[in-house]
Amino acid sequence: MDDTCLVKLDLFEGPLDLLLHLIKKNEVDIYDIPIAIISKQYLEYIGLMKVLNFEVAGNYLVIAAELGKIKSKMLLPKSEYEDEEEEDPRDELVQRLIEYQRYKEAVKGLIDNEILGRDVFLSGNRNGNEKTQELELIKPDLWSLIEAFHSIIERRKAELNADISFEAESISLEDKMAQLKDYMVQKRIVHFFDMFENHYTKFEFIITFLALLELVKNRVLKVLQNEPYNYIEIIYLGEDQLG
Amino acid sequence: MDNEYIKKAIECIIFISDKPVTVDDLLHVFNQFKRAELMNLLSELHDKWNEMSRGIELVEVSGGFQFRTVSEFSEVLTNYNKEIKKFRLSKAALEVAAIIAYKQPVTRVEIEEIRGVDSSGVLGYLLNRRLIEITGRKEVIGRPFIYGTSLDFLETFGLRSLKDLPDLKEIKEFEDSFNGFNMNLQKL
Amino acid sequence: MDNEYIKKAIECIIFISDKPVTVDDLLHVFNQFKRAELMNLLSELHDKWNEMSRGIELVEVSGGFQFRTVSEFSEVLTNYNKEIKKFRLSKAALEVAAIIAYKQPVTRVEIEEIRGVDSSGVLGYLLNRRLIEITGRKEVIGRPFIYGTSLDFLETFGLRSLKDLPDLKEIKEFEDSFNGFNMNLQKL
Repeated sequence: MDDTCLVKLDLFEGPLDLLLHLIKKNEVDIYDIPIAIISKQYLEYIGLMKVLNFEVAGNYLVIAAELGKIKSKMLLPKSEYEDEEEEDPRDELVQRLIEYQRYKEAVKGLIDNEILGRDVFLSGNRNGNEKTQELELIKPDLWSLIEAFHSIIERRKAELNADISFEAESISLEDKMAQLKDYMVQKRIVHFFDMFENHYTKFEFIITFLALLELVKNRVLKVLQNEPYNYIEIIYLGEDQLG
Repeated sequence: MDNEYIKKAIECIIFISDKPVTVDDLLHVFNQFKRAELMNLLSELHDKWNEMSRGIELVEVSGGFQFRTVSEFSEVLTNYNKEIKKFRLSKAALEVAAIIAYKQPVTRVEIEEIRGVDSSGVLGYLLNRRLIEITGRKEVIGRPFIYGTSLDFLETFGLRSLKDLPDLKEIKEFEDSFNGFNMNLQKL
Repeated sequence: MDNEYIKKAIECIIFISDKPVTVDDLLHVFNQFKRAELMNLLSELHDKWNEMSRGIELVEVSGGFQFRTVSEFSEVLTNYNKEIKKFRLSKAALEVAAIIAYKQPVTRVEIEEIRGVDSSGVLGYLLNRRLIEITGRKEVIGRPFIYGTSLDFLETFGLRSLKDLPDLKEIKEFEDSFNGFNMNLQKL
């Protein structure tokens, strides 16, 4: 395959688009597709996509399987009942390709029009200049409602996250150490993961972990793991030995 | 108020409006007129602007009237203002828009059957661009959304109504049309 | 390029600009012209529009040229804008309408908890527009009003019934088109 194939690979809109490209490239009749040739080339393209680490979407494989099925059907001997109209195994695929091509044609018709923003332009001061985005008035339709709902969710999500981290950051390492010590005076021994049970934010995780390290350094607590991969236990040793 | 005055007032309304102005829009402010009278005035105004043949023209689009620059100046304008809001739609978005335009009302699954690929991202994009709308639900299992084109679609593609869409081409015309498809896309 | 063509091109540039267009602006695109020549063309264009005497005029303002509506039509335009606004909604109004649609019956306090901002003004506005209704009182302390959507709401948003509202799962399906908007732009 030549270089132009490489460039074009990601330009295909899907398996049908790729098939239409192959039919065009080989200059074959869409009503009499040489399935063997086309499916061979089709599989080559898919192979190339894989080599280039393109994610080959499932729908490419569906059509590949379809091509294989058609190919094998066409190898079967013709039915003996000649009077009955024999159905060409390619028919269904051809119909799909033709239908798809019709819409690709329709695109061509659409973009031949005078397009706003490409060929023709609107007045720059249609809305006056004083209007800001916030005051923009929107034509109500279902999508505007979906958008509004989504924007509330997004805004609230951001606000709630901000609230949580603000509260969490108000606790200092010293306070956290005192808290943890009180906790351990009561519990004496805990599993490492239990210490983090109620901590939701990343900041709380980190501050708790730092407090633990400080208390271990000061020999208030001891970290114990009897065997590799076993539970890590935190043990209370007693009052601050250094202080 | 004589008709010339009203016509100029209509001009002003069309000029400041961010969407094509319809007869219905005008009826709200000129309620002393009958619909037919306003339509006549609009048609006279349209003729007048054609006859003046300026760089700006009065165009009938999306069921209403709008002032637009004449297309022969598009290059000058894009040169003048590089930041001008340019029309940009991908091949995928154009395909989905075309399918919806011709087959509406149509569901996502129906669109994907034609294209052979997942199209949900493109649908979201076109909804955001307001080129398509959710027009209801189909009464089948799962009650999926059905989609149709919007007034903005007509405005963007310079159509007065969906009737202006060219007929879908017959199959025998395919051979010529195969070529040149990619070329046209480059233009966008 | 003859002068008439250039004048029309200038018209287009002035038309699409959101600020008055100066001779200096024009010199950037029409660099084959001398400043004095462009000033002449602008002056001719100005005369031409004066002579045509339309509803839109070409005015010289703050060192440049701009199209404006003739001042005698300001009242018509104010009326028109008022009418048009009746058919549109602000972002805040859409948010409150969305919450009521999904959570009805719902009280003001509940709406404000969800939105995180005072919503009493917007509620009054939506009641006035008849998009929502007071459907009763909640049997808690203070017996606050509860709100629900009206028939006008369904009509305005193109719904046949509240069952046609997209559920959260369906909204989530469009997530990519909200968040990854810029990313998608590249891809599409």
